[in-house]
This record gives sequence, C-alpha cells and structure tokens, in this order.
Amino acid sequence: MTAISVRNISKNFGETRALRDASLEASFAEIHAIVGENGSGKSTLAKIISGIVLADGGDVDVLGHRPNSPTEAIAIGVSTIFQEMMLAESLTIWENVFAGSDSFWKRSSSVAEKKRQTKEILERLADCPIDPDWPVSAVPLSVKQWIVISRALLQKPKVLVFDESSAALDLDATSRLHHEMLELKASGTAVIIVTHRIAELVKFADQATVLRDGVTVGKIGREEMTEENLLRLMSATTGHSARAASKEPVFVGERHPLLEASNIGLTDGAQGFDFNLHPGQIVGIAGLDGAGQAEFVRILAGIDKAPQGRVTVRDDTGMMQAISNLSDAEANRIAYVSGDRKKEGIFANLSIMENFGLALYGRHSNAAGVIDQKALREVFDREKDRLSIKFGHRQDKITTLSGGNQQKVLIARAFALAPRIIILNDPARGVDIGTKQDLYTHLRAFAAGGGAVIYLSTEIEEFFNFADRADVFFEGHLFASFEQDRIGEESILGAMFGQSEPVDMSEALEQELPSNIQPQATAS
Amino acid sequence: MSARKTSAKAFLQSDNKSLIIGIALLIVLTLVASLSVEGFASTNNARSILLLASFLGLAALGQTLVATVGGLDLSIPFMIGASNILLAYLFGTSVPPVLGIAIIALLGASIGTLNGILSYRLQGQALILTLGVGFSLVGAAQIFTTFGSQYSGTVFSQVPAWFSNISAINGKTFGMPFPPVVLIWAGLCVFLILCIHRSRAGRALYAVGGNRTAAALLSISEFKVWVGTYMISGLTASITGMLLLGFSGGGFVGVGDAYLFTTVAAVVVGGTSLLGGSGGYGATVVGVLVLQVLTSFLVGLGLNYAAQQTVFGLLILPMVALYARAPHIRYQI
Amino acid sequence: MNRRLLNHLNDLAVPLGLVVILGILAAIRAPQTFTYVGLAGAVLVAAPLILAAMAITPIAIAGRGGVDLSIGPMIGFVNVTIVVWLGGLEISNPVAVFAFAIGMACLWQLLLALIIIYVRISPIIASLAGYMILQGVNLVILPRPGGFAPDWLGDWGWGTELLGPVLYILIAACVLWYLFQTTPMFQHIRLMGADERTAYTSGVNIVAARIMAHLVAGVFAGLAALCLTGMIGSGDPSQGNTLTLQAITALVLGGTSLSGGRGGVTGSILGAIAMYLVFVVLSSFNFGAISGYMIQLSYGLMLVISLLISLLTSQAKPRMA
Amino acid sequence: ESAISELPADTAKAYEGVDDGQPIGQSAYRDWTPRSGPPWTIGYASSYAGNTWRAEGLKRLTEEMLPVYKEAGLIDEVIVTQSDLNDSRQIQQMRQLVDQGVDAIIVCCSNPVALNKAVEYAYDKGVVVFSYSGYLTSEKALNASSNYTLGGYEIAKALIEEAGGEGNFLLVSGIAGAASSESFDTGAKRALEEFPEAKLVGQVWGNWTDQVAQTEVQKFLATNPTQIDGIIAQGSQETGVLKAVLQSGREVMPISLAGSAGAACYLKNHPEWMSHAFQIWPPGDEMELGINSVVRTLQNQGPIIQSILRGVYRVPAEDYVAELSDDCSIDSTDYIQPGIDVWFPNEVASTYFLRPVDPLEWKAE
Ligand SMILES: Nc1ncnc2c1ncn2[C@@H]1O[C@H](COP(=O)(O)OP(=O)(O)OP(=O)(O)O)[C@@H](O)[C@H]1O
Ligand SMILES: Nc1ncnc2c1ncn2[C@@H]1O[C@H](COP(=O)(O)OP(=O)(O)OP(=O)(O)O)[C@@H](O)[C@H]1O
Ligand SMILES: [Mg+2]
Ligand SMILES: [Mg+2]
Repeated sequence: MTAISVRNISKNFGETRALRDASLEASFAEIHAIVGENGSGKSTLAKIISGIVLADGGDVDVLGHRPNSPTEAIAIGVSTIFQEMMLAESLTIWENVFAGSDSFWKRSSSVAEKKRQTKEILERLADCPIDPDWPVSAVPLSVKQWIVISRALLQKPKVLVFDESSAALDLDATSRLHHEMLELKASGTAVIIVTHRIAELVKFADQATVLRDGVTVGKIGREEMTEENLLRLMSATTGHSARAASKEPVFVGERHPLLEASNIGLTDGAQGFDFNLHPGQIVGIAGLDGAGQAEFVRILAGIDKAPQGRVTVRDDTGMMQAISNLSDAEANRIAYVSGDRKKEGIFANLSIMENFGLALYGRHSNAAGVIDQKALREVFDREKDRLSIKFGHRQDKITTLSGGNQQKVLIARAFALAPRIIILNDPARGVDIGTKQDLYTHLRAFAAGGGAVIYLSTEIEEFFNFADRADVFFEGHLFASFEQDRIGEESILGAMFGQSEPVDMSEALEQELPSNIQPQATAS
Repeated sequence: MSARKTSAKAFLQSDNKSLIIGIALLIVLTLVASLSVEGFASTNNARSILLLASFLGLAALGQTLVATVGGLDLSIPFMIGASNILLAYLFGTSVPPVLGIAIIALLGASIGTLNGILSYRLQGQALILTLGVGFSLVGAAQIFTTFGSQYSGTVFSQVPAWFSNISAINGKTFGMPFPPVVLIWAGLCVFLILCIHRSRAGRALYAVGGNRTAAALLSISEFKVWVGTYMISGLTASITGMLLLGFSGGGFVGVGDAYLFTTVAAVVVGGTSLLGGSGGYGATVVGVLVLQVLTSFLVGLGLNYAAQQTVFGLLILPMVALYARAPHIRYQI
Repeated sequence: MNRRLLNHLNDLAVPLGLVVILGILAAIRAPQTFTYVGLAGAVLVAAPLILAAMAITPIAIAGRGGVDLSIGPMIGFVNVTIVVWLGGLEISNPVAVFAFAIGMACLWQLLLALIIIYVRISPIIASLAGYMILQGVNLVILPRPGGFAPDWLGDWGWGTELLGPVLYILIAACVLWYLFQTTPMFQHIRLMGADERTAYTSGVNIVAARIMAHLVAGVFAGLAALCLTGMIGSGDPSQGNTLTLQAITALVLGGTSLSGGRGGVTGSILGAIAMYLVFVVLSSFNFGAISGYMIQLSYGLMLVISLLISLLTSQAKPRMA
Repeated sequence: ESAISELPADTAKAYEGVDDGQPIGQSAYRDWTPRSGPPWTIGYASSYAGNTWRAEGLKRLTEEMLPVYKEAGLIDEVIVTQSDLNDSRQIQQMRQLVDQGVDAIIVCCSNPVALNKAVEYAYDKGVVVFSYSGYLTSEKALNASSNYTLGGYEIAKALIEEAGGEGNFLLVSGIAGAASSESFDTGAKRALEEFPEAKLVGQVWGNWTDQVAQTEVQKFLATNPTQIDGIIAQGSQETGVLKAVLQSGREVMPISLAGSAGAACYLKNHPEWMSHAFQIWPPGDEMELGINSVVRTLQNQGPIIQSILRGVYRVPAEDYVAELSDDCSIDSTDYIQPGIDVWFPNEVASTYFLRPVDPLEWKAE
C-alpha cells in the first residue's frame, strides 16, 4: 500500500522553476530513490514531502496528510535527513540527537535515558566510543553525519526521507548505512533516498523516481534498474556511464617531478612519507574519512602548514621553491578547488561574475588596485564557454545557479588562474554525472597541456580510467600507491582498510618513473 | 537587447533596490518639506542640512565599512567625544595646532586598530567589545583633560580660526558661502564609492563579508580587511570629533552621544545589512541625507527632539522591512 | 553530569572571580556595605540593573544575535506610565500596578517578538528602532522628571529593611527563572538560539519558542521597572535609557554570549553585582569631580578584560581525537 | 503651613511668585544638633561635572571656603562624588557618604523627588542634606538658592521688553527636570503670557553648559529658518548662545545675560546690545550661600524655613561690565560675580535663622 503519493507538483522560487511536474509514488517497506542532475529538483521534492517547502500546485498525500511544517511532518511519522547537516554545533551530542523530541512543556524521557540511548545508537552506527556530553563542534564530520541520522532513526519514522548530504561517509560507513536502511525497510518503513551515487543505488533501491528539470521523467522498478537506464533518463544529453571516460594520450614531459613533498608528517612526530607529482600526471587521492588525505591536499595547496616535512615546487627556472602558505602556492601557480562549495567556495552574496573574478583581481588590476573589468569579462566569457556553464546573466547572484553549475564556476575560476597544478578536493561531491564527465575531460586536456592534477575523491570509481596514479591514505599517512592498471576497486579498498603490504614508497617511485615517461606504452 | 534587459533586472533585484527606495524617499521628503515648511527650501537651510549631514556622513563612514564585513562599531560616539575634548585640550597647550590634529587622528586610527584586532579575536562580540573600548576611552580622556583644567567633560581653548572655518556654519569655501567640510565630504563620498566598486580592496570587503573561509582560500586576508575597516572607522570618528570642535568652538565630551545609534540608523536605513556582504557607502549617504532632511522637516514642523527620535525609529522598521527581510526559514534550508 | 557542572562553573568563573575580588575590595574600602542596612541599600540600588540584565538574557539565548537594545527605554516607559497614567487614574492598588507593569512590558516584548518573527528583520535592528521610539515616547508622556509613585511603591525607596519587597522580588525572579530553566521549553529556546534551522527542522515550534523567550524577558523587565520606580519614587523619562548599555555590560560580564545558545541568568546577576561593587569601591575614594569618569573607565576595562578572559577559557574545550 | 510669615518683611519679599513645588514649610532643623563635631565632614554629592558653573562652584568650595572653615576648626574635610546625572548612582553615593560618617551633605540641582528617600535615610542617621541652587521636596531637606521662578519671570520680562515687547523668542533651559531649571522656565513662561505679541517658538536644553547650549542653539537656528527676536537663556550658557548666533550669520538679537564673562565681554565691546544683566546664580556665591547655611545649621542656629531663597538681582549693563578689562575675550570662561558680601551678606543670611551668629564667630558651648 502507498505511503506517499505526490502528483504533478510545481514549485517556483521566484525566477527559478524548481519543480514543474513532479510526481512520486512510494509504498511502505520499500527503498525509493530520487535521482537527477544538480538542480533537477530532488531536494525540493524531498522538502515538500517533509513539509519544509509548500508546493505551489499539485496534490500531496503523505501518510494521508499534507504536511505544512516539519513539526507536522514529524508528528505524522515523516523523518528527514537534510542535504545540509542540521546541527547545533555549540550544544552537546545528546542534545542534538534528541533535538525537538520533547513537547513544549513535557519531556519525552529523562536526560539520563537520552544520554544512554545516544551513546548506544551512536556507538553502534559510528562504531567508535562516544561521550554524549561532548559538544558537537568537537567531533569529526562522519560522526556529525551519524548524529543527524540517529536523530531521524530515533523518531521511529514511518517515512524516512534521506537527502544525501554533501558530507561524505566512507565506504564501510556507507554499507553500515545501507544496512540500517534495509532494516528500516524490513520494519515496514518507506525510505526515500536522494543520491548521486548511482552505482551504489542500483545495489539496494527497490524503486527510483527520475527527475529532469523539475519534471518526473520516469519511474524505474527493481528489475530494470541499471546505471545505463538511470543515466539515460536523468540527462537527455550525457548518455555515458561514470566509468566511461575515454582517455586521451597524456603529456610527454621532462622526467623531473613538478612537485615534491618529502618526509611529510600530518601530526608532528609521525613517521614521515614522501610524495611527488610529474607534469602531465593525474594523481587520485583516496582514504577513509579522517585518514589524513584531506589534510594532505590542503598542505600541498599551501592552505595549512605541514606539522612536519616540506613541500617544494619546480618553478619555471627549474628551481625548487618551498610551499608553506597560500601566497607561495599562488606564486607557483597552484590552484585549489574545494568540494565544499557553500563553506569554502562560493560567495552567496555576490554575482556569478564576481565569484569568478575575485581570484583574478590581483592579476587584472593596476598598481592603484583598480580592476580592469573589461579584461576580466573576456576571460570569463572564454572560461564559461569552455566549461559550458549555464546561467541567466553574469550579474545574477551565484545562488541562482544549481549546485553543479556553482561548482563549474569555481572550477572555471581555478582554470582561469592558468595554473601548473590543480588540486581538487572532492570537487564532484553532489555533482551530477554529466557535469563530472565534462570535468574529467577538462582535467585530462589540462594534463595533456603539461599541467598536473591532484584529485581527492570519496567515490573511488572516479579514478578508474581517469587517474594515472592513485595514492591511498591510511591512519594518517600515505599507505599505498597504485599505477593506472593496478587502480581497481579491490586494491584501493584494501589499502583504505590497511590490508595488503604497505608499499615501500622509494621503490614505488622507481617503478613509477618509466611508466610515466612512456605512458602510451600502457595506454595503447 | 535581452541581455540588457536581464542586466537591468539583475541591477534591480540586487542590493540596489534599497538605494532606489532610499532616493525615492529622499525626493518625496524634500518635496513635502519644501511645500509644508516655509523657509525649508532656503539656501540657508540647505547649507545647514548639508553641514550636519557631513558630520553624520563622516561618523557613519566607518560604521558602513565595518558593517559590510559583518561587524559593528559602537565606539564611534565615544571616539568622537574623546577626540573633541582632547583636541580642544591640545589647542590649549603649546602644541602646534596641525601637530595636535595629527596626534588625534593617529590616536583615532590606533584605537580603531585596537578595536579591530580585539574584535577579530572575539568573533561575534564586536558590539560589546567596541562598547567597552569606547567606555574606557571616553573615561580616560575625561580624566586626562580634567587634570589640566578643573572642568571635567568640557575643555576651553582658542580654536584657530582657519580650523573652525572648515566646519563652522558660516565657514567659506574659496569665498563660496558654505563650509569646506561639505566639499570634503562630497569628495570623500565619490572617492570611497569608486574604491568600493572598482578596487581590489573594495571588493575584498564584500568577499570577506560574504564568506570568510572562501575569501581566505583566495588569499584575501580576513584579518587585514577586518582590522582595516575598524582602523578607518576609528580615524573617521576622530576626524568627526575634531570637526565638531570647529563647529561648536569648545570641547564637550557629550557631542558624540547623538551618534551612538544614529550612525547605525543611517547605515541601516541606507540599506547596508548588519550581517555583512551587502550595501555600501552610497547607500549610507542616502540614509544620512534621509535622516537629516527628515530632522530638518520635523524641527520645521515644531517637533522636538523626542518626537524626532520616535519618527526615526518608526522609519527604520518599514525601510528595513522593504529590502532587508530575511527569507522565511523554510527557504534557508 | 559533574562534567556538565564543571563546564557550568567554568563559564561562571570570570564573573564569580570578579564578584569575589570586588567584594573583598568593597569590604575593605566600604565595610558598611555588608551591614544589614548596607545590604538593604545595595539590594535597592542594584535591583533595577540586576533585573534588566536578567531580562535580556533569554532574548540573547534565543539567538539571531538577539540583544534587546530597547530594554532601557522600555523600563523607562513603564516607569513613566505608572506615574503619569496610573497616577492620573488614581490607580494605586498594588495588584493593579504589578499587573500593569508586567503586562506593559510583556506587551512590548510580544510586539518585538512578532516583528522579529514575521517582519523577519534582525532583533538588533528591531530593538534599535524600539529604543528610539520609546525614548521619544517617554519624553512625550513625561517631558521632565517628576510626579509621584504610589506610596507603597515609593516606600521601597527607604532601603533600610533588607527583608523587604525588593529582595522578595529578586528572589521571586530567580525562582521564576529556575522553573523556566527546567522546562523543555527552555531547551527549545537554547536549541533555537544555537541553530535555528536545526530547531525548525527537528520539529521545534520556533515561533512559540521566540515569543516565550520575549515574554519571560517582559516579566523581568516589568519587575525591573517597578524597582526603578520604587527607588526614585517618581517618574523619569531618561533614567531608564542608561540601563540598556549597563544591562548588556552585565550580561556579557556574566558570560552570556550575544551569539546565542549559551549562557544563563546566574552570570547576568553576577555581572550586575560586579558592576554595583565596582561603583561602591570607586565611590569610596574621594575622586571628586572625576569619579563619574572613573566608573565609566572601569566598566569599559572590565568589559574588555572579561571578554578576553572568556576568549582564553573558551579555547580550552574538550576535543575528540 | 508656610513659614514665610515668620520671616522679616524684606526677607519675605524674596518669596513672591515662588515655585509651587518649592517647600516653604517650617524647617525640621529648628533645634537640631549634628551627630558629631566640630570639626565636621561635609559630603558634596554632585550630579554632574560637565560645565564651568559646577566647576566654579566646586572651586569656591574646595579652594576658598574649605581653607577658611578649616582655619576656624569647623570643617576638616569635603568629600566630593559625582553621578553623571544617574539618580541611582547619586542615591547610592549619598547613602555611602552617610555611612562614611559625614555630618552634612550638599547636593546640587537634581530631580526634586528622586533623592527624598536618601534624604530621610541621612536624616535618620543625624545627617542634614542641603540642596543648593535647586530644591528637594522632602521636608527633611534644606534648600538654599535664588528664587528661580521669580528670576525666570524677571529675566524673561526684561528681555522681551529689550526686544520691543513682541516677536519670536527662543528659550534655552538648563537640564530638563532639574528643579531650578524647571522653576526658571515656569517663571519665564509666566512672563511670556503677559506679552500677547511675544511668541515662544522653541525651547532647547543647554545643560548649563556653553558647548551644549551653543550646539543646540546652532542646530535650532540652522534648522529653523524663522526670524528670532530674542533668546531667553538660563545662566552660564549665554556665551555659547551668543557664539551660535554669531556663527549663524544672523544679526545678534537680545540674549539674557547672567554672569558669563565671555558674553559680558561682547557687551563691553557692543554697549548698544543690552541694557541690563542679572545675577541669579553666581556659581561661587551661590555655593557659598549653600555652605554657609550648612555650617549655620550644623551650629544649630535653627533655620526657620525649608528653603532659604534670595530675591532677584538685576544690574545695569555699565556696572555689569565695569571691572572687565578692555582686552577681555569672548572665549573667557570666567564669571562676573557680585561676591557674597554684596549678593548675600551675613546680615541678610541671619534673618533666615532663629539664633543667628556669624558662622566664623560661633563658639561651641
Ligand atoms: N530556497 C530556494 N530559493 C531559490 N531557489 C531554489 C531554492 N531551493 C532550490 N532552488 C532552485 O530550485 C532548483 C532545484 O533545486 P534542488 O535543490 O531541488 O535541486 P537538487 O536536485 O537538490 O540539486 P542537487 O542535486 O544539487 O541537490 C535549483 O535550480 C535551485 O536553484
Ligand atoms: N535559499 C536558497 N536560495 C537560493 N537558492 C538556493 C537556496 N537553497 C538552495 N538553493 C539552490 O538550489 C540548488 C540546489 O540546492 P542544494 O542546496 O541542494 O544545492 P546542491 O547542489 O545540492 O549543493 P550541495 O550539494 O553542496 O548542498 C543550489 O544551486 C542552490 O544554489
Ligand atoms: Mg539537493
Ligand atoms: Mg546536492
């Protein structure tokens, strides 16, 4: 029997037509996916089901009601995990887990009981020791994610809406999550999940509703649910799979590394490791959440200072220059793109043009600091065509773009700096497949032009047929390094969990160089 | 064509909305006042409105910049009062006037810098911190001047004629019948507005005001920008205080009091949100003129200070409601 | 549990230390302060500030940078209306006056809350407008100090009996706060203050929560106005205004952050007491004409320093590996 | 039950048209002895220190009177506090002075009601509170000053006549709510009513401070295009008012003069400007009146009435500016004061007491 039935929903946000004709039917005891490109309306649809956003038109029937507020939705048994983690950082973990569980005048249960339950559920889900009295600000991202999940689970929902968050859970966390979902399903709950991780989706979703530009373009059942089908429906344009990035020949350059990191330790006193990057090379960085890969790329980008060891880059004259801060990185043309748009990327108060231009003002302004708008506009037009960014007017606020397009603006900004090295920190997070494909192509072209790319990702399948090398972090240091043909699900996964022999880096470098000088050999 | 249309739309839907509303209001007020108050449209009145506006405009300059990066500076009135009596005090000593002025300006800038550094460390507490610094400053200044004369709070000395000419109502600018400060302010407005819109530093204000983390990644130093705005705020406040000395001819620590909330009101009515990242000095100038014309209008109608305050308050709400409403929380999720 | 307590004490360390030190100084400089009558006078003079500081606390906790700038003029408003309006109607029945004072204050706070919620402008701007409006209105209602408070209220001004109405009001206020603090409603308000979107999406009725925060503030503000009126035994359109900055000072000295979600009324009370003690100590010196400025200077320094201390202590929070 | 009838006829004249608020009953100190001394400790709980007038008074108290009375073994210390016009602070300071053991407290120019309870607190502890230049309504308080209502009336009347008995007038008051300021305005408005052609077009508060008066008047003139024919000003602000007028570029209209040397200097150089001046609050003399009365009370001379009032003192312009030097400056912050022997001589003072003696001759029995 059906838990949710929303039909022909339309929703406009001012100019933006978020939903035009969206429908969704989900029954109890099923896992129902909503898929679609960025800005296709998934979150909006999800928010309508959970009473946050009110539909302009169409009929909404959630468990026989039309929820007008989250309060109402929760009351009738709809729990939601929002794309953005809803947390009160300054409060304790248990207070966050039980947020809103009490009525205005009456407690649902004693504080002690709440702490007990918090400890119990979080230690099961996050499987690490938890003190319910910790302030949330003190725990890592993954635990935060689990906190919002536990909040929803403890509400014993009849309908659980899960808008996949920007915060990545590592692989075994994800599998634990899926397990939870399956249990909920078993207990008769209808689970609505919004995700971009098609590959995983296919494994465990029963139904999928596909959105395109705010219109439901199809509903796919268990049997015909394949990546190909989903992707074809999702985007009229991009018909190819996540793995199907065709590989152009890479740059044949001089043997000397472009960037060298020697004896790096992410905590002082840690046993140091080395890392290097050659022109034309694309290096993928992987690791479980918190294994140190994120810190590492930030150090390479000059954002954070290495507790130990040094990073050097070969400048145009062939000299090795130390990178210890952002201005060093800038001077040596290292560009950084963060995947956490909202926090580290966009300026929501500024126009698309300015979000693009801000990085370039230094370059396009005279001694007095007066900006050369004309020159900037030329650069912008060039880059926006290159990345085929879709937008209304360049003076519109950047928030009028969908997340994916916002991301493209940021990447365009990085390219516009004409860098020699681009460091991307999980840029494809929450970005749809079409956009990803464009991104791979551009990075390839960039590498072919003699640039070098460092690409951190939480979705290891991104590396396949894309990266020349995959470096895997484990427990705070570079644990293993794989060449292109050795890049595979098993090998990388294994390394992420610290299985297989740690590779002796020095010899790894030996065997690496040749493959790097004659890439065609392996490519052809 | 369509491009132009969208650019016009982009212009309208952006922060400029408040600017347009403000200017409209200003025009309406001026018309109504000129029709209903005899003598309002006189050059004499225009002159005094502009003079008082330049004081408020200068005092609110720093407040605007600080607000653009998401801060607030409540030390302005105290800075004004302190500079006012300290300069009067220096005029009373053997210190050459120009040097005295330089000293006070320097003091203003340094106090501002101090405000900046401390409030940068104490994110979110700018309001109260600047208040604390203000209290200390004004207390210290009065104690200091009291040791000279036995008059605490007011200081007497001969203000150089050339100095009071700058900001006295009967001051002359190259023989023209208005005090130079008006011209100075006008010049400053043009310069500052250009800076804010065309220069790196100007745009950095909005970058930091909009997203500190992202700005830092573009190696825009939040610290420098933040402290810089507070330094300018301290400087302009002290300049205002000194000009007010020229205006009134004798030092009085209370001259700043009126500017405590009026600067904030001018900034807000103009359309700079206190949350940072929006607005600008152009907006504030409009806000200042609106408040000043309104004052003159109300006085002309025979309303006293009390009633003026009330009207100001009543003006703030609808103005802010017109352009600075936060979206419903539904749409912030 | 006891870690919680410890954190709590940790938050109160600064104001508590301040009060102790100043208390000792006061005991040395002005021993009479700690006699029965001295305390009676202390309670009388400090009560309006203490209650005003208590009043703005829940609003600060409710977040959105909520600091009620209008608190001072609003207390002044109740003061002048008690003297002028009730005086005019010859209403002097205690119950009626209490009801009027608290009612008026709550009404204003409700108005403020509704503006913040439905007009959706930031509290500081709403209350700034409120400050200006009331400042003017007070002067219109009572252009200059004068008039008389009802006799029973004016008699509070004796301040010779420690165990008198003013002390009882303070105690009542504390009890009220304690009860308020134990309700889940208070947790809702804290949550809202710490992160409004989280509160909203997890089903908290944020409209009700904000209104309640303001109403509680209203009750305290009403009591503050009564104590002020009792102390000066008359109406004064401007005496209230100074309370705004003083109350905020006390609030911050007490360790409540204006960024919401944190703090409590205990701190605010300690902050207010500290301010009173500073004043007592300074007045015990023969500073002559500059004594007023010494007070201003020391309030300023106290603010800055206590902020810096709170900065240092707040960085010593437990972190998870 | 007014005690005026108990005063000699000439003295009683000073009370005509007195402010209804001014307490004129029998004083509570007709037979009263302080808790200790001599020598006595005097507390001065000032409410404001921002102007020259207060400073001048304080100077007279601490630099001239104190030495004299120390010499005579009557006063050993004067403790001064200041409350920035904040009533609760002033109350606290008064109570603290009492607790510190002063024998008498002088307050100045405050809200007539707010301090009453503190006054009674002092009285119960055997401390007398004396309000100079202004009054407190408590029957336990004593007051000493000019009759400001009468002063306001006379000053306004004289000014309006100077301006030709008609036109637009501006009133520059002192501190809103301060007793003396209000009394003055009452009198001034009474006078205005007597001239149907004279219109009060505005009132500003100058806090008895030249700078404030100047700024306020400037703002008023700047924002008020209308013609102003005369400015009725309370004391110790006329210099500020005059400067504002001069700056505004308007031609100088009649302005009340009450002792400021700056404006007086302008009068010296423009004799045609004003024909007269008043002396209703010479800061030093008035303070001296206050402290003398305090000492007499401490000496149990038995003040007859709650308020010791002095009549209005009018001076012709030429006498007024007589002792000003020719190189005087309009920026001068001095005061022209008649001196206590002219303004409130001992023999006059004696008429307000039951058992009068010259305070300095007095011997403790
Ligand atoms: N609160 C809002 N105000 C204005 N526009 C909005 C709002 N929320 C969504 N939109 C617009 O509606 C469209 C759909 O947004 P929605 O968040 O549903 O996309 P999405 O499918 O969740 O994208 P993503 O995959 O990036 O999460 C987007 O173009 C977005 O710009
Ligand atoms: N309050 C809002 N106002 C305007 N646009 C909004 C608002 N909320 C969301 N949007 C737009 O809706 C689009 C989709 O919303 P959403 O937050 O899901 O983006 P997203 O691509 O999912 O980003 P992320 O995955 O990083 O959260 C985004 O482009 C965002 O700009
Ligand atoms: Mg989404
Ligand atoms: Mg997304």
